[in-house]
Amino acid sequence: MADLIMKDVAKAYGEVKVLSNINLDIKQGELIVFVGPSGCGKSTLLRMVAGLESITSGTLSIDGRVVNEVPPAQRGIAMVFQSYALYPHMTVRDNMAFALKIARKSQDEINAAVENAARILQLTPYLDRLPKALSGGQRQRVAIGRAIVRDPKVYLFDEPLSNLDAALRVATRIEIAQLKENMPDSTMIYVTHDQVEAMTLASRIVVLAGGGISQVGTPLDLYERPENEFVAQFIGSPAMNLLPGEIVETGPETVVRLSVGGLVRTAVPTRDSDKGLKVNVGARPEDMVPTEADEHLFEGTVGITEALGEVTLLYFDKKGEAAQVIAKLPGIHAGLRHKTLRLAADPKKIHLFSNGRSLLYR
Amino acid sequence: MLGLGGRKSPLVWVMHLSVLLLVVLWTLPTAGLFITSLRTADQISVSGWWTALSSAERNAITRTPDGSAETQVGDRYVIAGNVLKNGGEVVAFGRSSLKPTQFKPGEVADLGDGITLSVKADGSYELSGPTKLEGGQRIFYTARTPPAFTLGNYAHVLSANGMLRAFMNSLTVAVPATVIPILIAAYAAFALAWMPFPGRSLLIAIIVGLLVVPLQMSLIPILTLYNDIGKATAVDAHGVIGTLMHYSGLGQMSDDGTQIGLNPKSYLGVWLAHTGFGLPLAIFLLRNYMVGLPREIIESARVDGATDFQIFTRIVLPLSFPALASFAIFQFLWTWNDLLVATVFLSHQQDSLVMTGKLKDLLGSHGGDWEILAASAFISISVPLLVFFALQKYLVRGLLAGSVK
Amino acid sequence: MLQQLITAGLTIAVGITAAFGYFYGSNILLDLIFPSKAPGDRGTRNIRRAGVIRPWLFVGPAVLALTLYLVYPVVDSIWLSFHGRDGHEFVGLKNYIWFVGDARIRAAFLNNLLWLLVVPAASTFLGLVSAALTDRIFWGNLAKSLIFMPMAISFVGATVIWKFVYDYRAANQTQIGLLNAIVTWFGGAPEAWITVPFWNNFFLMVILVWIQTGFAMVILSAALRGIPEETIEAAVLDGANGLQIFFRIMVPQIWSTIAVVWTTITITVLKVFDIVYAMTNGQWDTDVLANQMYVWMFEGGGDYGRGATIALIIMLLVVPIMIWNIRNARREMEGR
Amino acid sequence: MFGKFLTAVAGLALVAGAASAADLKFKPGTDPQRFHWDSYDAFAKSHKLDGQTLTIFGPWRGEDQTLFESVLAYFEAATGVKVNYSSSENYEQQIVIDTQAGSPPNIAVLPQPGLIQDLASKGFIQPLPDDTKQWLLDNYAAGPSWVTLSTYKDKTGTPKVMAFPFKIDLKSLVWYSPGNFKDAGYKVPQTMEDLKALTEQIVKDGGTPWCIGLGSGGATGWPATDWVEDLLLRMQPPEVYDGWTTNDVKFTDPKIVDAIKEFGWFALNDKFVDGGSKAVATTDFRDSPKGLFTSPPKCYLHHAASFIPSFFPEGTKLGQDADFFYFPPYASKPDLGRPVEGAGTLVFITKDNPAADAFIDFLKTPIASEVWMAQSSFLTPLKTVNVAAYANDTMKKEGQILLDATTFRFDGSDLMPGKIGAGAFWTGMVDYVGGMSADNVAAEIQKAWDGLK
Repeated sequence: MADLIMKDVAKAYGEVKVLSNINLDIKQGELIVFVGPSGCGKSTLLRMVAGLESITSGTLSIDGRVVNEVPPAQRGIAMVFQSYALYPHMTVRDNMAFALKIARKSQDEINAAVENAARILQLTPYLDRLPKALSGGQRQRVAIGRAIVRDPKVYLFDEPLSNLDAALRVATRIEIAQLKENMPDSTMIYVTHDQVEAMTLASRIVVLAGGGISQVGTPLDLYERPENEFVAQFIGSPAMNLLPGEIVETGPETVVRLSVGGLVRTAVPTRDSDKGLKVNVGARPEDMVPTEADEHLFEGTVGITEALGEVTLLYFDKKGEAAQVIAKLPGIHAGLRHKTLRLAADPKKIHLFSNGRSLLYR
Repeated sequence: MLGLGGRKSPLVWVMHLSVLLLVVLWTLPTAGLFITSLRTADQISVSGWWTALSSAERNAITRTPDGSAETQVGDRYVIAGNVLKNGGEVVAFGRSSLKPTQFKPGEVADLGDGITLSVKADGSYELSGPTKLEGGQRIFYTARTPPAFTLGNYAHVLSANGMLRAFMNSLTVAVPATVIPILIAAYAAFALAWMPFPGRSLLIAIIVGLLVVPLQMSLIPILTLYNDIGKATAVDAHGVIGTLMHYSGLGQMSDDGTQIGLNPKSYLGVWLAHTGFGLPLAIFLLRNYMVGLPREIIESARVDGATDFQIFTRIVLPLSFPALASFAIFQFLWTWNDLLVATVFLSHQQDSLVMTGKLKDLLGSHGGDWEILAASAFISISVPLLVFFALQKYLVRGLLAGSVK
Repeated sequence: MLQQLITAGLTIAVGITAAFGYFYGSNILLDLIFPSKAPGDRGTRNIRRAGVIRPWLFVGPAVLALTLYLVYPVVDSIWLSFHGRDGHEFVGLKNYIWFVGDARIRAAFLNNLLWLLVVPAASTFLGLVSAALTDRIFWGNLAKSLIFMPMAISFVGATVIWKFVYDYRAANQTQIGLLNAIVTWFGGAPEAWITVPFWNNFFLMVILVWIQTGFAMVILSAALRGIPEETIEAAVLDGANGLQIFFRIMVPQIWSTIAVVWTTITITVLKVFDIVYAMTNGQWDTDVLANQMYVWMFEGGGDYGRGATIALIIMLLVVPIMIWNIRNARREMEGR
Repeated sequence: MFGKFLTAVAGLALVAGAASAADLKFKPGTDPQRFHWDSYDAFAKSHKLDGQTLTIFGPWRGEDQTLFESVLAYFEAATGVKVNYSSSENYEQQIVIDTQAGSPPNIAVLPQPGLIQDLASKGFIQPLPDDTKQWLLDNYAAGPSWVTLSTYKDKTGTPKVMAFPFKIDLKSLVWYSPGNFKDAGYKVPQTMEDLKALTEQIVKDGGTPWCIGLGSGGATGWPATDWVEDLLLRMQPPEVYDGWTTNDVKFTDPKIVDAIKEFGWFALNDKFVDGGSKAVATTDFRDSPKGLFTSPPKCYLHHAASFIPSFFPEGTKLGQDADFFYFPPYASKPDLGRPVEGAGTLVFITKDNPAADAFIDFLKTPIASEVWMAQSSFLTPLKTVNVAAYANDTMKKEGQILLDATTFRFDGSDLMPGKIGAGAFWTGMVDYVGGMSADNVAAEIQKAWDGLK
């Protein structure tokens, strides 16, 4: 029902184009996460959905109705702001009731909705406090409660967790996930720059970069089959290693000679004409395994190691112009520092990019 | 805050001392006025107000009554009395303006023809002579008087005829002339800060420019306009509208009593004039404040379905309370202390005189009575001060409530 | 008296209700004309139309009042400035030529520049200092009230107060002016302060600074409280001392408020003539343009042409501040 | 119901108002040796204007207002007219605004002929009836002087009698304390030469002869213009004075500069003035006469107009504690006679109605003057009044000077255009006592005057 469709949506401030060619089809019940580096326009896009920014061109429709000119309140959306944007002069109860009062709902209806939301968010004891008497997490819950109370078709979250500390962030993240679980029919759009949030919450992720959509897909899609170097590096932590090289063998499996010296085989199929093509070989740190074999992806001296308990991160000394290579080994590996290590990876987990785009998607 | 990190006592002392210095500098002139208002005109003109607390030595002249007041004591005719009316002590006296301190108290001065004058330290004097006295003799004396204060100046000002009326008139002028411009300015400031519309920045520019229009420039054009309106609205004085206008005080009867038009000199006119003159600054200050409100709060309200009108009344207005309160104080002070606008746009009849006008009146046609000026200045600032102290509490509270960001 | 009470109460109530009523009523009316709840596109269109009109409902009364009470007189003055003293005879640029050539006006102009430099700077600075200091001591509110007090005193009252400060008596007499009393107490010779050339300007300016500091303090104090504590704490950790924190961390953060205060006081300076009028009437070379305007406009039957010319020049003087403020406003708008 | 209530309230207010109007200071018919009640009765009989209203705007406030209102009470009682008198601190400015904006009072009263001329030439003043000129010639001492003062050019430039002089102040007076004179053995000087000699004598005796204060807020400087005018009248024929007020004789004319310098002889000598010449410009004119009455006296002489006793210390008895003498003429110029400088208020009609005409008629009756004379601070050149009505001997003496005057001249600075008489002239005098040379001062004032043409 509550489908949200963006068609050729673009945004420009005068001459400056901020967003262009945004085409997106959001189904009811999805939790879509917009991610991207700061300045990529993800918040702007969200605000365009909310109706707080005008749409320069293209159409935005919710439930099959073009809403480009519809004021925010009538789009059936609710929004949770990064700074919570609680009304400082109203109690928690009044904050949550505000929208309903504006809509002239009956007092009983308002009370029921507010109390219901408060119960879901465990805010009942705080209903008569002013926002300044609440902690950051509580404020955030009030902001969410304010959205729930309105029972919107679409929830919009604008980096809702970025003002919270790490522990609270995780806890609130799970709360949001549960909230979604309890409201399977509601559509949510969630903006964040934190890819962990994106991966854990999203039913689909929209990666925005350079004023356009870089890739849309389920979290695992993006993880396993990034369309381009940007998505490949943006999703996953630490970012995917990219090593320049040249295709030396084509076919259903491709062999690439790396400029740093290694030779690597991947499951990516290539055409004959690709021989000699300059490519970037992508391998996620967690896919790298130490090897004694000749055929290796990379050989280098371990600079710094970070032992995180369940895994150990190895940062190899840089070689020439190439980017630093990082490997993530399961378990604890003490004493690898200053050792020279040879690494290989499962050919199925190796990506090939040419001119920034994955060869898989040609 | 500045003293964070231990070792703060010297800095704190410097801070307290400098505030004290500022406060003293800022209150000293007013304190002087206050003390002056408690002194008599003569005291004011001979000694500084800071000497009011010490006993003063001062030269004075008095005159004995004429011969009809004399009594006969033995073979001498005597006129007696006391030069001091309010206590004190005589330290010297004289009989001539050339030597006003010639004699010590108790000494006897020879005035010739057997007439003698003596003044005692307690001020009692005795003029005596062998024949009937003419009296009217001047006595020069130097008296040391203890500090004395009087409420006479205040009594004089407050008891002036029509002062209560003037007070009411001032309130009638000042309250709406404060509320109306704030209301109008708040709406305009909100639109200029948060509602996009074509020509907005031009309008802001014009308003900043209008800040500087001297109101003296507006007096004649506006009053002319008012008079024209009064003539244009003239209706039959005994009709329904005419009667209404008459009793509401809005109307002004024509000379022959048959027509009545809107009175060019009515409270409405003054309010609107004050509104017009106060608006640029009100809009300027309020817009500046409102622009600083967190944008997400307003957007949030918009998403919550509030119309612009609701956003304004339910969100922006309560959050702008500190700015509204401060401007209210300023505007009230201006309208309360204003004389020019009130005299031009209200008739100068006694019954519509405002406080400032009344106080000016008290000074007499030649002015210069400092004791009256001082007392009346204090009476006239009492109301604004009261307003300030009353609103200050809200001002601070409002500031704290508004600082959630 | 009873009638007066009733009329006063009624007029106050009517005046205020009418003002409220307009805004409430007009908005309801607008919503009735363009109902947003109308089905489909019409509702959307109505909302857009109402959105175009609504800002003008909000600024409407203000625009109307400003036009009537300020713009119209300004236009009138522009017209008058090309006419003779009774406002009828066209004289072309004669008044402007007179303005440029007149020695008294030139002196007033130069004095005005001095006022414009000194008074806003001094008031804002003292206001800032007192705001910063009083925010930090336990008797700060009391101190604030006392510093604010001159603001509540009318200009007439203020001049009386300062006459008791500047009063001059000959050397062999008791001084009743505070300043001369202090000077003579230290063994100096009394001085007729308001007649001392050049410096007397400053003695007059002190009065306005004395009045305006409270205004600056109240507004700046509100701004200072809005500064996030963290920035100050960060500066403390960075090893900044009190003064450095104040001038390098706090002042830059409230710069826009300082600009507002500065602008407001500058404009007050341009308009205020009461102080000069009452203290010296421009004698002993203390004239300012606002006083000259008043004198030419009203004294001796008035010369509307020249009075209007001076008023317009005073307005022109504010153009730079206006441009500055517009640029500030534009920057704010871009920043969002 | 509510309407009735309002009417009742209004009625109450009216009753309260009427009660005060009925208070007549002197009951008609009493004290016939001092008052011409017959003129009051005759006026009342011929002017019946019940229910009409008259608005008057004038310069009198405070005590003077009370006095004027006591006179108005007789007019109200005689005619039945309801008079609304009002004034304002800045009445000169107020009348300009009101006439210009089209809401003038019926009657206005102003002390500045220059300003009246200005209003007349803008067409804001109604001419008085044609017989007024003859009436002034017949009834006012030095009549022609008063006719000149009452005549103004209208919009078309035609001279017409437009203002009625009522309530005159005498300038040309020197105030002193008879007791102090007696103590020091000084005699009242009969000639200007004697006055100057007395000035020097006082200095020789160790005293200070003069108290001079020019301070008057925005009007600082005006007392000096009175000095210069008085001296000019005694140094030059009246024609020079008349020419000077119209600028036919320039300010830079040596005759004028000499008069300024003569004032300088008194004011610029540190020994002649209390506080030294520096104090002259800053001392308030209202404070300056107080020096006569201090112990020991700060000064012996004070040049001021007849209204100055209002500023004497409380309890000062005129005639006993304070007295005046006529500012004497030069023995060397006997042909100039005994010129008198004065000032006063002029009444004119700014919005005609029968009550306004009646009011002008009322001012012509002796009783209108006598009621005020019998209280205080009112002088008149009207020959028909009973001088016995004057409240005290000092006033009677002043009135006599007015009646005896061979030449009467109105305050020159009030006759000049406002920008000069109430502007450049004041400033010039302040500059002069501040040390600028008389020639430069005269040149500055003349330049300002040229700038007006």
